Amino acid sequence: MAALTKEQIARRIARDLQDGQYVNLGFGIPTEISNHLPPDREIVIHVENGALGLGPTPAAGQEDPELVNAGEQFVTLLPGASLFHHADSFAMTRGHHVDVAVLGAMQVSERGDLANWKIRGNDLGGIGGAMDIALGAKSLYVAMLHTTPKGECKIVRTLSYPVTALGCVKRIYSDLAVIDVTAAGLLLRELAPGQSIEAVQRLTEPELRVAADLRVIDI
Amino acid sequence: MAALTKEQIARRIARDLQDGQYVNLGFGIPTEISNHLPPDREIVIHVENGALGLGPTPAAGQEDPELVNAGEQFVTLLPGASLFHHADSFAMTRGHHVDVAVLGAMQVSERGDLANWKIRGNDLGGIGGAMDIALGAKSLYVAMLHTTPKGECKIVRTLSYPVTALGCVKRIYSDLAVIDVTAAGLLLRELAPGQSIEAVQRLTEPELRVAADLRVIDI
Amino acid sequence: MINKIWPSVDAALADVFDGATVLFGGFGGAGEATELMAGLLRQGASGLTGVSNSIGKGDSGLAALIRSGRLAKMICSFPLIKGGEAFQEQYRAGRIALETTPQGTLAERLRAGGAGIEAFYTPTGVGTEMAEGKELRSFNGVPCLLEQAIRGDFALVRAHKADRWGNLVYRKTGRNFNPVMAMAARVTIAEVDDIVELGALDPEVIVTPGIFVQRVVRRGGAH
Amino acid sequence: MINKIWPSVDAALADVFDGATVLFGGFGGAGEATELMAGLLRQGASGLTGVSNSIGKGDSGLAALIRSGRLAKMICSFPLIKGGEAFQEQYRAGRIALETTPQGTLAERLRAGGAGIEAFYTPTGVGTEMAEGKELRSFNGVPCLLEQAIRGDFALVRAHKADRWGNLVYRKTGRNFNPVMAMAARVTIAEVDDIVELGALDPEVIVTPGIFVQRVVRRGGAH
Repeated sequence: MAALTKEQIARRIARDLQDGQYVNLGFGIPTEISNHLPPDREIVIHVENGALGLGPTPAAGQEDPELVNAGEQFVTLLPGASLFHHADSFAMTRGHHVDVAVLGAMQVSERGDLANWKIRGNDLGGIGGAMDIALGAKSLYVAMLHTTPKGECKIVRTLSYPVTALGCVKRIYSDLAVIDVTAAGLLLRELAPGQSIEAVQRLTEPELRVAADLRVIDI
Repeated sequence: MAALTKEQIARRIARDLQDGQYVNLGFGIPTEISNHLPPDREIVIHVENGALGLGPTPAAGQEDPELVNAGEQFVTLLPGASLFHHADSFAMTRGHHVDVAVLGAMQVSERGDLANWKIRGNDLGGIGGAMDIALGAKSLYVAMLHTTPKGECKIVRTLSYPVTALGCVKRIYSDLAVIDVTAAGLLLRELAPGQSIEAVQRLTEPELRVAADLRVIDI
Repeated sequence: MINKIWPSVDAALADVFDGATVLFGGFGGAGEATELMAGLLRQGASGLTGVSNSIGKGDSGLAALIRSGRLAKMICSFPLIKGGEAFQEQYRAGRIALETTPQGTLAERLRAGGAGIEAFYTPTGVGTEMAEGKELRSFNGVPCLLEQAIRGDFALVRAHKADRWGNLVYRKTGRNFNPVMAMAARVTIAEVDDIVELGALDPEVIVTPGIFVQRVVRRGGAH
Repeated sequence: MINKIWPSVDAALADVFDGATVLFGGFGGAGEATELMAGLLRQGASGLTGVSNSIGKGDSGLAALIRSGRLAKMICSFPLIKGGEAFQEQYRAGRIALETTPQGTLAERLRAGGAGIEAFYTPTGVGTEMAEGKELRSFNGVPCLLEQAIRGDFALVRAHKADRWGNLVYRKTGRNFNPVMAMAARVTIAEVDDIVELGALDPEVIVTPGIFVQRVVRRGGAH
């Protein structure tokens, strides 16, 4: 009944990225995706701090302090990469040029509302580029553990955490399932190996519809 | 009683441009200014179609069809020049980064309103960048003949031609005089050789005040 | 593998549809996608809205498209230029609509369209004909007009070099409106002097990143 | 002759006044004007409004300025970061005001300030805390917030190379906010790795034209 590891979530998402897509990856599990991109596809990674075409993590000793991603990790550039300033970079996200963004989440609602920037009741929170990216990506995917460490539902009817953006999430990839956000509500498309519809529904506040072709996630 | 030639107007204006200023030159007499810049000063010429640091007109045979000014004339670049796109170029003008713009005029009012883009009653007119430049330059100078070919006043109480921008003109250089637009009205500062205060006033609709240090233009 | 290089102008333009909004780069003869404009004339789409700094000169390029009655509307800053008779004839005959917009506002409206900014307040045009029908509002004592974003279905841009990811660099004042038009269109088609290997363009000097470019054709190639 | 090269950090910062708005470039340690920030600490101006992506880390740079009580207000997108205790202490003690703004909106507000655009409508932040007190208005069915331009009295930017006209090029993701901050400030001071001869920078690759830069200091030079 093991849930997916974070790495397995990242691998699962990577498989859905298509040749030629421009993709922005948020902190946490999303960052991990870049290590699992299908080798037969060219996927162009965008970082909001000003680059397109990120390559693999640099070898030890090859790090350049002036070449980092949005999580301040050292990165490299692929042939074909380009560099630009912040206003141009956010023109790419806000202007709907980025095909897919994958972000972490504290909560996702059944309408696809996203909360991922601030703890409830906290006076401070780092919004960064999340609002711009969530709203601007043509498709927004969420990568997250299905529940909080305390077992609380993160997929909810209505957000109780501060909103990042409304109606923006298209698909949720968790350690238990792959769920689409549709106009008719949440649609369970895939289950982690050993998981049941009932088990996932118990950990999901809104009611799940089940896809006719429900599958087990191939890991 | 000879008025200044257009070239003499251009020379007179060139003398007022200071070392280190960023200057945009409109069509007509203003364009001519670039041929009379004081050799001991570095004046950086901006063209709204995307360059800073224009040099002299290219020698015959050295023209580059992809290096033109806003009047579609061939130009050259000086060491230190830079190239940029239209949105950045107009950020320079609208954002008050250009120190001086010199434009031609059909009419200037005593409040410094400018008309220079469209004939009265005409259905079509080419506005181009004139509105952005007139409003954005830190100092806007007008270079023009004092009257129309028919002898009508071009310096008027109130514009009868379509407005380019309101309250923007700081100084008028004509073939007869140099006149400042001040909060207290028009101030006659210099006369062309052989011109009298009375002669210039007759060809100027609003009342002129006369500077205490009224001088003859040194040509 | 990403390959945005298209084999011919005609293939790259095949899906331009009647009624499309088309952005035309170029200023004063520099940076004009002349082969794409000639291709659009062959292609035949009509009822187009054109966005360009001017309305074209003589009897080629944009002027030829206008003379052929293919444009229903122009948005531009110079509707009246020497050599612009093609437009003037159509306009005076009531066959083409016109929206004149100051040049800096035109560039900014295109950039806004590309950047997902829906509208903005600019001081340019206050107190002029350009203010007619537009909201006037002051910020920090500066009276401004509300101007809205422009987006295109297609942009026909001219650049100097491209790679197969669609990264572009320009030449001199040929840059002009091309980068903001590339941002503002759903399908940007770039006509370039040279196509270089991926990686041959220094990431630091790319002016238009490939994310803004969907198709590239080489000048002097097949129709 | 134009010569924007200043002999020392301290000379270049001498006129920063109490209550000034200062724009600080940099993102994630890349492209930060560390020597200028250290100079500003020596210089002593207080009551500053700082504009930056984050609030600085540890005990140098912006964090040191904040810890020393020199900033009255921060406008930023990341007020809560690991290592950001200096800001958090001042904030919780009520000694510094905070305006949190989404990162893309921050960049756009700075660009608007530099471009003479007084305000703009963006979809970012609709339905969130960021919308509080802001005008909500729809364009073409897209709900947007009205956001206003940010301008600085000074910008402290970091670049790779400069010439005596103030033209700048950057290195990799060290570019980040620096070009838009250079546009948005009345006095932009650039801290650079190298100063090159006029003409050594290709006009095609200059990212920040010198018109946006008033002073240049070389890293590793005199205080």
